Amino acid sequence: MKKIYNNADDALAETLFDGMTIAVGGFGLCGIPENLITAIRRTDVKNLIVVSNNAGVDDFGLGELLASRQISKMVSSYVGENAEFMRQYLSGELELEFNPQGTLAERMRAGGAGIPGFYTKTGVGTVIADGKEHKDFDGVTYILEMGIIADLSLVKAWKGDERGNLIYRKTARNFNPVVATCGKVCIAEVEEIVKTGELNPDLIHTPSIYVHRLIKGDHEKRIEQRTISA
Amino acid sequence: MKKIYNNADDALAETLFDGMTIAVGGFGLCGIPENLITAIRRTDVKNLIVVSNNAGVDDFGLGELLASRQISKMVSSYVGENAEFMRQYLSGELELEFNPQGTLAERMRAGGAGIPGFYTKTGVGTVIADGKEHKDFDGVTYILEMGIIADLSLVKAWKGDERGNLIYRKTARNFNPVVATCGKVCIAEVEEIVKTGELNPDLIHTPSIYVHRLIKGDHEKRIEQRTISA
Amino acid sequence: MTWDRNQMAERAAQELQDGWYVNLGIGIPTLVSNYIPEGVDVTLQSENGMLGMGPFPTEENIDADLINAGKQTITELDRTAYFDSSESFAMIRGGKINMAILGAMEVAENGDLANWMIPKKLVKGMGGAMDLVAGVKRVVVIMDHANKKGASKLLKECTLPLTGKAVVDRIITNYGVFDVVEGGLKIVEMAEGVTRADIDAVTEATLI
Amino acid sequence: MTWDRNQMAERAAQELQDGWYVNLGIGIPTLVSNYIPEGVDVTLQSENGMLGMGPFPTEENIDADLINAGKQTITELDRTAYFDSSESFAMIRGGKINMAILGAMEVAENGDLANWMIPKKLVKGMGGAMDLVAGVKRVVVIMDHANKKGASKLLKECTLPLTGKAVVDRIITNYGVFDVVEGGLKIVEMAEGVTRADIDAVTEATLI
Repeated sequence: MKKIYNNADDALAETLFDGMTIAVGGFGLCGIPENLITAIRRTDVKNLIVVSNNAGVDDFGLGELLASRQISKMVSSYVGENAEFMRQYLSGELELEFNPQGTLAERMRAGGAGIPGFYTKTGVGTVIADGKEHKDFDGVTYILEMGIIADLSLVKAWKGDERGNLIYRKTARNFNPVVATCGKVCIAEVEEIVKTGELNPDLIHTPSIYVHRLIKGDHEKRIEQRTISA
Repeated sequence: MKKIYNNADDALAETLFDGMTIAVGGFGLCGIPENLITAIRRTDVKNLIVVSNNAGVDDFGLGELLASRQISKMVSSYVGENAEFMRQYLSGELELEFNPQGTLAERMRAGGAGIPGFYTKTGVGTVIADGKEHKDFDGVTYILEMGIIADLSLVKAWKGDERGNLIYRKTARNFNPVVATCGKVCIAEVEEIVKTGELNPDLIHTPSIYVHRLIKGDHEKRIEQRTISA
Repeated sequence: MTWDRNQMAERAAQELQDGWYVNLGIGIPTLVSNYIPEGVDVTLQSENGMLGMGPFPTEENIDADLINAGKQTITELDRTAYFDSSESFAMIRGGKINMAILGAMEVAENGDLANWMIPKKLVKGMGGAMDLVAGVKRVVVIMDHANKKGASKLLKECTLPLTGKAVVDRIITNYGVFDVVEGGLKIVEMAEGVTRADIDAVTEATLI
Repeated sequence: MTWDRNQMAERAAQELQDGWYVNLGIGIPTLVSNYIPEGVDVTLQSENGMLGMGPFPTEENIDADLINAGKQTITELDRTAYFDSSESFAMIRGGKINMAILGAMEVAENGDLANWMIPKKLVKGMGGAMDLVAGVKRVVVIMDHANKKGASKLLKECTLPLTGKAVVDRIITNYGVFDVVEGGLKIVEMAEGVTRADIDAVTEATLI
């Protein structure tokens, strides 16, 4: 039961199909599975529904798959700082389902945790609530949001062991742990693969049960807003 | 804003009132806030509703508060191995709301996370589902379970820093992290208080925002089933 | 000759597949870990918050912070990861566990399972059993075919409060192996020396 | 004289209380951290998964794995804890954050807030703003009182798609400080040199 694959192309083999839903970790360009995204760019899979908080920038991260027109729908909370994303959306070429960031994270956690729906106050009284079931608890109105289960989930971690246990580093953790849980298949790319037993078992962020395939990637780790103290 | 208190009695000061709901961490006798439980035993607070997976054993852990008759209702998944607990329940002296273990954990997480209700398959077709809203998602029936918010939550961690960041050790983690989130006030007892900055920020289990008061406890850590390999 | 506890556990261990994540219940199911076939790598989940459960400890290695769901002291392995109860049941409810092997008081021919209480007599609580049977992909029950009075525990309908409705896939008893199929229980295998007549004599459920 | 960006941020910093956990939005709210009063200990939350946000790094300390919700490089502190996005919004939605300070395009006199899109023109997305205004105990908005054309951003009713309904507690503009109360906006404080007439001239919302 080897989980380790040689490279991103091998790891993606037989997981892709047109029209599938892919959940992708990362926040902006921080903690994104760059190698796996680029490998999808090299395939001819199309009409992808991509669940990801952002869509990278024009020429990096998921922006690559927007440029190649392989994505037909995004489920995201934020499109700022990505001109092509906004252009495709405003022109109607790309479908976009806005989700509040916390709702998006919780929907993925719920999908992974066998919870088909949950109630939240977030978005009540806004367009986000349109068409959704409303329900009062203790006199306060909440809306029903659905769990998300993806056909495939792609995450980036700092270190993984040979079994697939993962740890993340600093804010590169972000959506990755919930993304890992919501995919029927989860592929992780890591900066370093360590021997099983090297990660402290008290401090593993994503237990191996969630991770089906694992690669060591090369990470450019591009920075979106290089901000320096005065 | 000092969070550190001298002892369990001080930490509990002005948090207790009759009829209140207290969520308590631990699984069996593993990872229970022994010092805080014993300190409640020394007060005359009564008619407590206690949310905890188990109720300790007859003379240790929450069993102490059953013996002193300070608890009027338990919300638990398991009463086995506690003769007084079962006796009080079967005789009708104690109200008992059975929750499946995973539902109990998720209800506390939901309460802490601002989610008033969620759907689960667990318990459908059993007495647990009686009187609960049923709803179908994709042709499968689920029941609505409610988030739990406690007046007070009591947890046991391994180490805490002066700010209240906590880490747990091995399976003594169990319910403690979700218990910490669902209390309006959370008091933690730890084996060791370390200087802020000594815990690795990537590896903190319970961030300080959840912890209002903190004590260093003395822990007997009694073992319920001492099982040795042949 | 019917199977004894260890033979039932050994038979159940043949259900395991390489790479699987498995939850073993309290009692006979715990014994299954003694019989995991060579070449089959299985990771055991303990619902109190652990993946990669190891064997019982030696006296020197006992750790009060390290127990299984039956509250027995255990050990960890190289692969072990710890997590909290909500994460533990997230993976159970979310269908990430390949198989659960559980004990039972009663199983009905439609897969209904009862294993958590006898009204007015014995109340243990469902613990994690309701979550396991609702969430885990494949549910296997190990239990004695009949109770101490000789009455069948494989029933047309359960008489005790249910743990789950139509959740059991396979039952391993001291008499053999039975699958829950359309119309009743299918005899998959009989213990050495057990005859169909022996099974008929101790079974209330419809046998196919 | 109306307040400039830094004066608005300085005024907003006076809202902070010792021991609070606070989320600062992108833009002017980020500047608030420069003016935290002495003796007031505040822990900043960044909704991408961090409590205890430090200042911007020096060139040598830049770390691509360490950014804030505005995607700017930042640093950590002694007290810092990292967590995933679901945990981050669990604490936001669960009411654990004492205060959020956000920017806005429009605020209505009943506390409605719009700050995430202008239909057909500008779409940024709500990011975490809808979760913050729904979950955080106290919501303070910092924004210019009027837009570049001089039109009031404090309105009787918002014209843009809402971020949240009746969620704003206090508004700090270049003209002063305003509370959302029964019947309209209450003037709490006016910037030095600003008169009531000045405020009336740039405000559409009912002032009390």
